[in-house]
Amino acid sequence: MSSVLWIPLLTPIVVAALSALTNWPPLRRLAGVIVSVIVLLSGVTLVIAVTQGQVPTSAGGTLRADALSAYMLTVVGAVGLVSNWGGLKERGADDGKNSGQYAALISLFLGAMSLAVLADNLGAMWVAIEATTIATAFLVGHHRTRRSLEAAWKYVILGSVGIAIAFLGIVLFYAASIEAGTPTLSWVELGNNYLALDPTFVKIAGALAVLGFATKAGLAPMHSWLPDAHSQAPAPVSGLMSGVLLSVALYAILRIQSITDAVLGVEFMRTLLSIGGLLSLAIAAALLIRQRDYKRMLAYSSIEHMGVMALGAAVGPAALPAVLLYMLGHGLIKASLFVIAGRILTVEGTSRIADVRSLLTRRPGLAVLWLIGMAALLGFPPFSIFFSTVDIILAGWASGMAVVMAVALVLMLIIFAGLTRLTASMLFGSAGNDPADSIGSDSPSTDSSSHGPRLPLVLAFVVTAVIAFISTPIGTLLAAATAALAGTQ
Amino acid sequence: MSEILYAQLIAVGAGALLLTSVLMVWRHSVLASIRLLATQGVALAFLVAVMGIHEAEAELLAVSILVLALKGVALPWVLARNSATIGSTGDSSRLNPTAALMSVVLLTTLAYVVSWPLVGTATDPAEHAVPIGIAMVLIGFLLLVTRRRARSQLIGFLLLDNGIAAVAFLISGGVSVLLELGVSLDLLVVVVILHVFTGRMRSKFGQTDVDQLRELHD
Amino acid sequence: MNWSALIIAVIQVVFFVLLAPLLIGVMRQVRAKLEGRVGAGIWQPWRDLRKLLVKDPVRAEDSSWLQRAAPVTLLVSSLLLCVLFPLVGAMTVTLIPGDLFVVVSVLLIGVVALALVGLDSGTAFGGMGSSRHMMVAALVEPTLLLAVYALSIPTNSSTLAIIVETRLETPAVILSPVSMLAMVALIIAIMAETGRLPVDNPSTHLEVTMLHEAMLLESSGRDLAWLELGSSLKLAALLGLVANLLVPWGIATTSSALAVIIGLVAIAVKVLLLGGLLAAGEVFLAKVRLFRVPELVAGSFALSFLAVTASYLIA
Amino acid sequence: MTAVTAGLAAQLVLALLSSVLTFSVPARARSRVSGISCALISTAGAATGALALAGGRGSLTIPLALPVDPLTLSPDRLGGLFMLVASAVGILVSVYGISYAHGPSASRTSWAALAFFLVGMQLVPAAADAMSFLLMWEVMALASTALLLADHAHGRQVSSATVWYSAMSQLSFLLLLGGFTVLSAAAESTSFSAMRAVSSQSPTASIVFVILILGFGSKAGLVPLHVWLPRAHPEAPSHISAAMSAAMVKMGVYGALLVCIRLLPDGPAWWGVLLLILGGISAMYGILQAAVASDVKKLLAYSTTENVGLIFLGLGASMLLRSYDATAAADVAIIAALFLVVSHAAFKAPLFLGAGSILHATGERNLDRLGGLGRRMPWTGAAFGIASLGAAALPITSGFVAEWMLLQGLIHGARVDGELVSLPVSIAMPLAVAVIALTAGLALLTFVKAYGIAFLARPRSPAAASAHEVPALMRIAPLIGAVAILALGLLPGPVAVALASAIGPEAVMNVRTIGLAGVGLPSIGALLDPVGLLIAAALVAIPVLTIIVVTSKRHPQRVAKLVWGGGGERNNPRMQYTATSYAEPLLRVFDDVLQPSRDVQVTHVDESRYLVQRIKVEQRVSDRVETGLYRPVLSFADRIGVLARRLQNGSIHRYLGYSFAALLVVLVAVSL
Repeated sequence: MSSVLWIPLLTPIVVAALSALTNWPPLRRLAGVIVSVIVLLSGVTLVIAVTQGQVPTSAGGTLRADALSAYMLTVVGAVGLVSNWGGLKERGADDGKNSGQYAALISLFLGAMSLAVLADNLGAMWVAIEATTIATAFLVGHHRTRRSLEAAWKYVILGSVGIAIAFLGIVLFYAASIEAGTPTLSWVELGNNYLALDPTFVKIAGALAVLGFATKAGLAPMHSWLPDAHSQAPAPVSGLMSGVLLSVALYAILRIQSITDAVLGVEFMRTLLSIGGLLSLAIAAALLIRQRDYKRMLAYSSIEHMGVMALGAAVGPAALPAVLLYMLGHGLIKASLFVIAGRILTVEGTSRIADVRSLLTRRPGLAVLWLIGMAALLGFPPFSIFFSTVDIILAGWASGMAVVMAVALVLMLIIFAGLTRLTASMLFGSAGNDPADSIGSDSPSTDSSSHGPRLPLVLAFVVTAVIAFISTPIGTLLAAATAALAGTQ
Repeated sequence: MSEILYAQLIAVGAGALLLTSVLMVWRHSVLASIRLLATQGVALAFLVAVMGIHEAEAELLAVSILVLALKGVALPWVLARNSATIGSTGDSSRLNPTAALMSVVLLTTLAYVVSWPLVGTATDPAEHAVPIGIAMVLIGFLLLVTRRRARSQLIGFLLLDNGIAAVAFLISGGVSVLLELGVSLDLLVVVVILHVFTGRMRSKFGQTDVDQLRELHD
Repeated sequence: MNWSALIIAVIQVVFFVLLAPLLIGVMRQVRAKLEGRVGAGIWQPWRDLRKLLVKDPVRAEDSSWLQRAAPVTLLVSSLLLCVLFPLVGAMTVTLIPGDLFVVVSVLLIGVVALALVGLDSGTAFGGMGSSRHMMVAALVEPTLLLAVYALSIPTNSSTLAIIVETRLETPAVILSPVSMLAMVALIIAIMAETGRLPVDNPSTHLEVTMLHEAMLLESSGRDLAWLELGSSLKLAALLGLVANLLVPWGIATTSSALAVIIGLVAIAVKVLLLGGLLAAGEVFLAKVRLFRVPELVAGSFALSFLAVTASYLIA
Repeated sequence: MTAVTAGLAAQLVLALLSSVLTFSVPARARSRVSGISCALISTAGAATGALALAGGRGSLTIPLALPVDPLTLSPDRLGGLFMLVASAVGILVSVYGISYAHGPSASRTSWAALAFFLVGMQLVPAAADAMSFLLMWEVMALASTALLLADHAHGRQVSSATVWYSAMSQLSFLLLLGGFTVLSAAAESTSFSAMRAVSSQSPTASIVFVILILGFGSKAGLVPLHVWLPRAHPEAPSHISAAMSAAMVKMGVYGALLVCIRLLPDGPAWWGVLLLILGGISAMYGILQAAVASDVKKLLAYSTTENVGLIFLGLGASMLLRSYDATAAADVAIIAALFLVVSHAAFKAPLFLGAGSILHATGERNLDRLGGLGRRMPWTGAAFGIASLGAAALPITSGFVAEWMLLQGLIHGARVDGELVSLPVSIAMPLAVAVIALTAGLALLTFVKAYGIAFLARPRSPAAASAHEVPALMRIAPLIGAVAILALGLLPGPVAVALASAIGPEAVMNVRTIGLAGVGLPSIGALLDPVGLLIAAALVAIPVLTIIVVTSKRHPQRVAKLVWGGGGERNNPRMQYTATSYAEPLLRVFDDVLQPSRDVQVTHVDESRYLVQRIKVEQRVSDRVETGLYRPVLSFADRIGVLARRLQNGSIHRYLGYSFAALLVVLVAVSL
């Protein structure tokens, strides 16, 4: 079973190599999909293994798949599948010389994320997450326009600086473990109480590490790279980054938290994460009120959702199942929305909200999908984000974070209003009464094609809609994952 | 070697690190900064070597050679390569030199304050040098925030990274070699990527003033 | 089922149908005399009714069935008032006691019917009258209900017959400041409801100032007859109620023939006297401007509100 | 597996089935199929509700993937009542929709949304724990939003109406979430039964109460949270407006009842006072706005605010009285409030459906351009007329009974067997009575206006002149409603008893059936038998009618083009009084409250400025709560939004600065 651990790590490398070297178009087109499918499958196998009570490990314990890792791997695979499959037609346009590069990088990207969630070693996890930065750097700059270049530059600088800080934190963790007598970077070891770590070390280490990973998780005030990168990257890449990369970084934070909680108690990390979460919500709220670009709108909504998840993490074990479910729900929905946004961009030729009017009458095929996605994103049932949010709020209040949650509710209202207003101005109204399309405004041509595969999006929506009602095995899996984080596994 | 000498050497190396960092803030010429960076790399390698000899660890010596190769030679070379061709050597800071140096002082003191609880009670002279590493991190960050040219931002980033490496070595005798390798590789790749972007930027924008990157905003 | 109450009710209805036009006649005559005119004599309203009943009603082609239905409704509502009020006798038909809230709403049915007639005529004047009429009715209602409330407090019941009986038994209640306030408020409200001065001038010929009359402009023949009769019945019944609340003596509490006859005489005298007084008073009043009416209503509302609270605090 | 459980399950299954059907059948058959299946959903709901109201028990639990209590649906009697009300409205709406829905409102999405809207509304009162309550609440909100924006392509206002509506319903949702969160934190469980353990006297309870009442108030359309009603109701397709106004708004009322008599019973007196004030203000403000509105659907929307206000007033009075142990009056008041709920559902549905028929026949919502529809659309006219009587609370309709009970409760509240219960009550009760009276009076005017202007007199526009009666189903649905109004109004006894049973066993003591089906309030010695009243009216009417019959033999009615017509020519229909002019005096009287904005433009002839060529008068009545309360907030938020852009001005140095600052702050913080 432990051999399964290697599949999601090696396949990407192989696929990447093949698509970089051999010039075989089908492979280049489908590379992302293939890798995602394999990651997903291995994730599912690991989940099955975990639910049977075993914890596959390999490479001397450096690779380890407990419930949480298995779940995260599945999330990576699922979101990867949605964004790559959904994005197939979107980048049919620029199948040029650098399509091989694209395929290779996206495979490596997925591989790096798989490593990040499978490694039981802060160092390896750090390397993997840094590797995602490297892999996505060129993907963000894929279009080679001024804007994409600018976005890529900001992304790389901010990202690697942040991640460097995280590394400083990890070094301090290592130092602490040396002080305690057993040099190790395995979070399982570090998280165990019998290792008497020096609290002062752990305090600074944890703070720095969280600060660093918060950069990748897009938590304010380290979020600045996010809107630019997400709005400039090709749709599938934006989907992947917004959908899972943020969650993977949050996963890293959760691992760190499990250590600090064991040493310092919950209060320290709770304060840190609450501040980060609320700041993110506030930033998102402030910048969504008068947002002008729908891809940036999605980016800020990602910041908001990461903020809510951070609050959930701050609450602790009581809210962790909700947070994990949130990761999946948000990942799938956000990936689909970015894919749809990409399609709108290709057919409308602009990402300015003001220039996209009455989509629902002109392009029902796209607009309806967009509406469903937004409904899910705004937290309407039956989509799982609704349940996650409600549970986080409930648990948070119960664990004495009343003020934080109250503030969060207010900010959520503002964000909701802002998003609704923007969506309405994009979708509604008759095609006739806007100056944008003067010609043929009397008989607007309605095309109900969705400009790309509809199935992955529908699947994503369906999964998000039903998952919350599946108490077994999902419920048990989430519980097991939480337990794994609490160090009881 | 004797404890005193060891302490002396550590102090020298650490001092060199801090000095180079401060000079980097002072000087505005890109090429000068690159040279300083190379010096710093050498100093770092020297520090590691000293520790290796003191603890008689072959591993650390190997690492020191690696550091020398990477931070002392490879990266500066990559940076320095076509700097001559550009000829753009000067860089205007957003902060006037005096203010910059004052903030350097403040940051260094902060570094000491922060690392006191960690190493204040330690006996190992190496650990006493940890604050310098943290100071380097902060100074590197300062460079990043204030410098306008793409390349000098890169230098700031490298300074920051040297700081982290310094802390790593001083406090824990270096993280495991494998990891060190991975980290260095990552670093190299990042620098290369940024370098490529700098090239593209020049082709697109004509110059590499980061202030020009203002198209994406709300 | 107490038959005596039913009989009394029937008597009341019949008697007031006879009395109402007479009351109008008397009031007009009093007024004429005081203004130094000869007057048409007190039977004139009766003659008018007879004349109207034998005329062909004419309706405009684009008016609706309401032209015929509404007058009947108004009349029926007024007749119901005569059934529910304790006028001649203070017994209650078991299932439909003269509950004051019911009475008020029955009154309002008439109001609405009239307003609809006004609208249905499809003329500017009709609509104008209707609109003003409804506004006054709307503004008066609080006063009306609060006055009712005030009256209901001493007996802890809103059934008219009981209220009147209590006043009959304990006259102190009548003279109590509370009841005085309530009565004044009630009278003002009734003046407004029945379109008397100073709210409306029943004898005006200037359409622009009309409330009540403006709504009748388009009606003719028996429809007009019903409307006139209904309105006068309403006035008579309300005056009768006020009279019995102020001086309940003479009202029949048993169903013996003698008591009933006394009751008839008493109520006739009271109503006619009150009507005379009212007419006399109207000579000295001028119609206030429509937008001064709210002040009047507000005043009466204040009185009735004070009446209620006072009755709690004094009691 | 009791019948109730089966009913609950049936509704969910039917909803899914009907949406599947909607997406599978061809467009021709869609409206028929979907309409019928929606009607079936509501029928199942009605049956379940009736069972639950009769005391039937049963629960449906759905486990979740998260570690929270499983979703539990288990309606009690009160829930059953509201389920019944919502479902009854749902049936009418679905039937009406079969013929009414057209174009966008007959799209697959709309019909599927209707199915979920109905099931959401019907299951909100069934929820037995916070999570499932919120779930159903949001299903309801989402579906109704989807329905509201059905006609976005043509209605100019639809987009903004949608935004307002969804924002306000989200506000309501978040308030509820907050309130239930606090409560469940105190009770350490999300199930309602556990929440009852929380003491109503604790400060927590008061916080929860205020939050929840605001949340439910904004769904119920209480002032100042009513702003979405006058926007959403006019823009939604009429049958949806009917469902929203007659059923969905009631869910807000249900929530308030849930809080006041189930979760936190016997709260402090000021809760009652708060509800009393909220209700009173809403009632008066709502009816004033309704009285001066000339868009018929806007008028109806504001009248909804008025009625909800009255309901809350009754509820508040009941709580106040209960807190002073005037239990008999308290029970009467709350039963009256429930009667208002039922009666409002009964008359508001046909009113909105009637408005829909008018819209269908003339394409007009503006009363000023209607008229004379009574003869062109007799059935619709009859239904609308009866419903208007109900709304104006005139006898023999349900509205009258409700207000009568409420008044009886109030006037007998201040004193219990001769003893004055308390000073506040003795001041509150008269005020409440006055408010109700004024409201009733204005309602009278409003609905005389609505019916009279639309259905009587002469057509004020060609559209109205060429109106035609609507298809059968659209005639039937409102008529059923009208029949219901009369039935409730004539046979209030059994209804009142049923309502009392929904409140609780002790409430049943205070109401009983009298005579044929009249309602009696033994504890305060008052009774009302509408049938008796009707008989009496019939008796006194007989002689009149005979006279008519006799005389009309010899003097038949003559029809003339011109009767008198204010003298002279039969004047132009446009010289008739319009809705605007009808309300004008009122507008002047309440000038200070409504503050209409008038502007008069006089253009003189060139020769002399004493001769006027044209006068243009424009008058607008805007919702002052909106302009005074919401506009400033919105513009402030807008300014923030503009300022916030500077945070992301694109300068990488600034972005690095953020990170640097964060790093420094954290370092300082941990080293302190």
